[in-house]
Amino acid sequence: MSAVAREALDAAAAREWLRGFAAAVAERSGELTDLDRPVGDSDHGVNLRRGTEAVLAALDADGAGGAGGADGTPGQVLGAAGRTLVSTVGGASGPLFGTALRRAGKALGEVPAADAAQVAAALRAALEGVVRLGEARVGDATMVDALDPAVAAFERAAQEGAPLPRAARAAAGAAAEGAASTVPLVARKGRASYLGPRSRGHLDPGARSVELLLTALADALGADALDARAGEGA
Amino acid sequence: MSAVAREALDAAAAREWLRGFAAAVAERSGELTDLDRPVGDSDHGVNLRRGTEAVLAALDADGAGGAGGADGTPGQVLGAAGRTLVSTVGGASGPLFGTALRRAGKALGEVPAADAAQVAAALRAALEGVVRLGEARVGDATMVDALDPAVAAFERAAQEGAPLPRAARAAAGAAAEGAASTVPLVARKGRASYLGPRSRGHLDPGARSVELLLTALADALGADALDARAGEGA
Amino acid sequence: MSAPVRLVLLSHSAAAAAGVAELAAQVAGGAQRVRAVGGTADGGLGTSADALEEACRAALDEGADVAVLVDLGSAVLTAKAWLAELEDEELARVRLVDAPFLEGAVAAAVTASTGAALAEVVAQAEVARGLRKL
Amino acid sequence: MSAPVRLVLLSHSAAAAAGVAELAAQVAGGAQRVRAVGGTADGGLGTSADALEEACRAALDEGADVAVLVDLGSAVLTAKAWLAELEDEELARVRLVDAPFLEGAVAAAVTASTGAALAEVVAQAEVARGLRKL
Ligand SMILES: Nc1ncnc2c1ncn2[C@@H]1O[C@H](COP(=O)(O)OP(=O)(O)O)[C@@H](O)[C@H]1O
Ligand SMILES: Nc1ncnc2c1ncn2[C@@H]1O[C@H](COP(=O)(O)OP(=O)(O)O)[C@@H](O)[C@H]1O
Ligand SMILES: [Mg+2]
Ligand SMILES: [Mg+2]
Ligand SMILES: [Mg+2]
Ligand SMILES: [Mg+2]
Repeated sequence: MSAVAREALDAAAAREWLRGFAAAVAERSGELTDLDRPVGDSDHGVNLRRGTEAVLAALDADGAGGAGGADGTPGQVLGAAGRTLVSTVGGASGPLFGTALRRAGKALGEVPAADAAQVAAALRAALEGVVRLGEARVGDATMVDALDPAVAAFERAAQEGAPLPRAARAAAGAAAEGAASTVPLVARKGRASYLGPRSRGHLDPGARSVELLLTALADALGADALDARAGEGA
Repeated sequence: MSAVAREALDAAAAREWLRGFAAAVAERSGELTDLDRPVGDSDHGVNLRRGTEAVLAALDADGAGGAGGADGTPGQVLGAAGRTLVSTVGGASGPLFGTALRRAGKALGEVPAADAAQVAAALRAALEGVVRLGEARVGDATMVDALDPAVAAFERAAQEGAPLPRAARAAAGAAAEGAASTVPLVARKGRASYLGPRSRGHLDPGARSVELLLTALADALGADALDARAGEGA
Repeated sequence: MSAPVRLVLLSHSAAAAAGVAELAAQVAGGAQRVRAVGGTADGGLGTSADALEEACRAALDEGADVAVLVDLGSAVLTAKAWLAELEDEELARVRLVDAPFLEGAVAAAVTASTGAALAEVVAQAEVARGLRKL
Repeated sequence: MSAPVRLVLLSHSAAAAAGVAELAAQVAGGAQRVRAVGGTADGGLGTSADALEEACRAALDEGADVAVLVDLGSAVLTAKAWLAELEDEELARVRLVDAPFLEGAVAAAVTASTGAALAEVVAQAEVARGLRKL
């Protein structure tokens, strides 16, 4: 979690984002797997943890030099992490989260430090990548139910001129609501869809992970520091 | 091969039939497997040999006592062998030959020694069992292409009053012709059918085995002894 | 309450049967529901009617109904030849499923895990036939 | 003459991939045509994009075209995510097949063994979808 509010997503912030996501996944791995029990195959936490640990290892190995290093761009950092997730996760969430990060990285291009509008465009690209790959729509009880409103909330905040960390916090909040919205839904994609109507009544594990991902982004951008400052200013 | 022509199929003749079939399969196992190479999975000889060896072992173990023993009926002998084939062969030919023998055995019922008409009925039942199980018709390039004309030839001979061994020899001849007739056919049942039109130009391995089975029957019934006698008489 | 349903997976390959059983057990949340039967007695590729019988018999003796999934055509023959020997009472408790081996097994396992009856398990497995993946 | 076709079988289970490969190789008359890719790197149930890449790459490097068969939905995602990274030239030489895993693999193997081109191998495997067994 960044102690200061950041005005842009640079490579260091991107790395902090990924480390924060990895830490959240490690902490919540059991919960994620439990969510995957009634509607899936009880491996979502294990899967994502395998992937995020590999991302951490790559960040550590790269040091300050490679794509993950201080010299890299945020686009490179996210792209490399995306490829690692695709390679290592082993479940549906691997290609999906991996594609999200790769698309975000690609959308950021060569910019050394992305502003709110650029991050918004990157998140939109991530969502589009997930939808193109998995073909889920909002309402199918998948991670898209969290990611879609999160991207919309981020864009709205950015358009209204909110500072980057606050846009990220809005996205995280929308992701949480979106994840909760999956409970009454019948799953129409992924393993949960094998259950048909019996998939109703459960929170989708991948939607919860998306919430963790966006919360980690808000934290890495120092949304809390911003809120604290706003609190002081009031 | 029986040195004397038999007038009926009793338990001893049934056992001799099965032993003769097993010997023929052992001798031709390589050829049967080779026939299964271009149109199948190169195991027909291996499959049938596994089955007929198990039949031999059961005949030996039963000695003169059990179903396979001198005290049994030919129906019991064939039924037991059929069950052994179903259990042990491991390929399509197991349930098919097994069903054939079981049905033949069942059709013979309790008769201690079956005459030509009774054997004809048993062979007809065998064919019906194979067709019911495998749903192949004449022309589909399967064992049915050998068994169907063989049964018809046996019935014809029996109706015309031919002695049992001669009816069996006629059946064997018709089976050989039937097997040869599969060469130009496109397989429509069994593994060979996976090849579609490319299955054309090959003799069906199961049809060849049926020829061996009926040749063994003719031999066990002493068809050659009969022919020799006929030759002497002439 | 309907009888619980067990799956018997009959393949020419022991590895294929075991692997598909492993996948089906994972989605069904329990290996006790799925029995793999694969290969010949001497370890080759083929189907063993004896092994099929043993697996089905074990399930029937526990009071379970049985859905049998098969891989290739000759496994169908093995299964049908065995079924032909059952008495009517048992015959009603065993169903041969007309479905793709892996996809049908997974669908059947998911359905069986909900306590569905044999007819429903079979129906859901048969839906897997024709389902698109892409 | 069209390029030879290799099959890559991607399953969540190493045993399922290996078993189906064994069946397919038997009908195709040769194991060199079929590669099994199953399980995660740490031996669990899952799909490894790296292992998929390695198997496909080996075939492409030999000058063969590649038909990829997948077991469950998430294997489709793994395969599609990997395909999305290929350049056009290679992309044209790899096809993801919309077919049941075992039945499609056997049909594809038989077709490939006749020297058929990739499009024909894929078409024959996809015919396996919807085929009845009983
Ligand atoms: N086609 C899809 N589109 C979008 N999200 C999907 C799709 N399939 C699965 N998911 C997401 O993936 C999550 C499951 O991930 P995980 O358990 O790691 O993989 P698996 O289902 O292969 O075991 C689901 O909760 C869902 O959010
Ligand atoms: N449905 C069927 N109806 C009749 N005969 C069949 C059928 N399927 C296969 N056969 C016969 O079985 C023979 C192949 O036996 P075998 O090689 O032992 O079994 P598999 O094909 O299982 O390897 C074929 O040559 C054919 O005569
Ligand atoms: Mg899962
Ligand atoms: Mg999984
Ligand atoms: Mg064969
Ligand atoms: Mg075989």
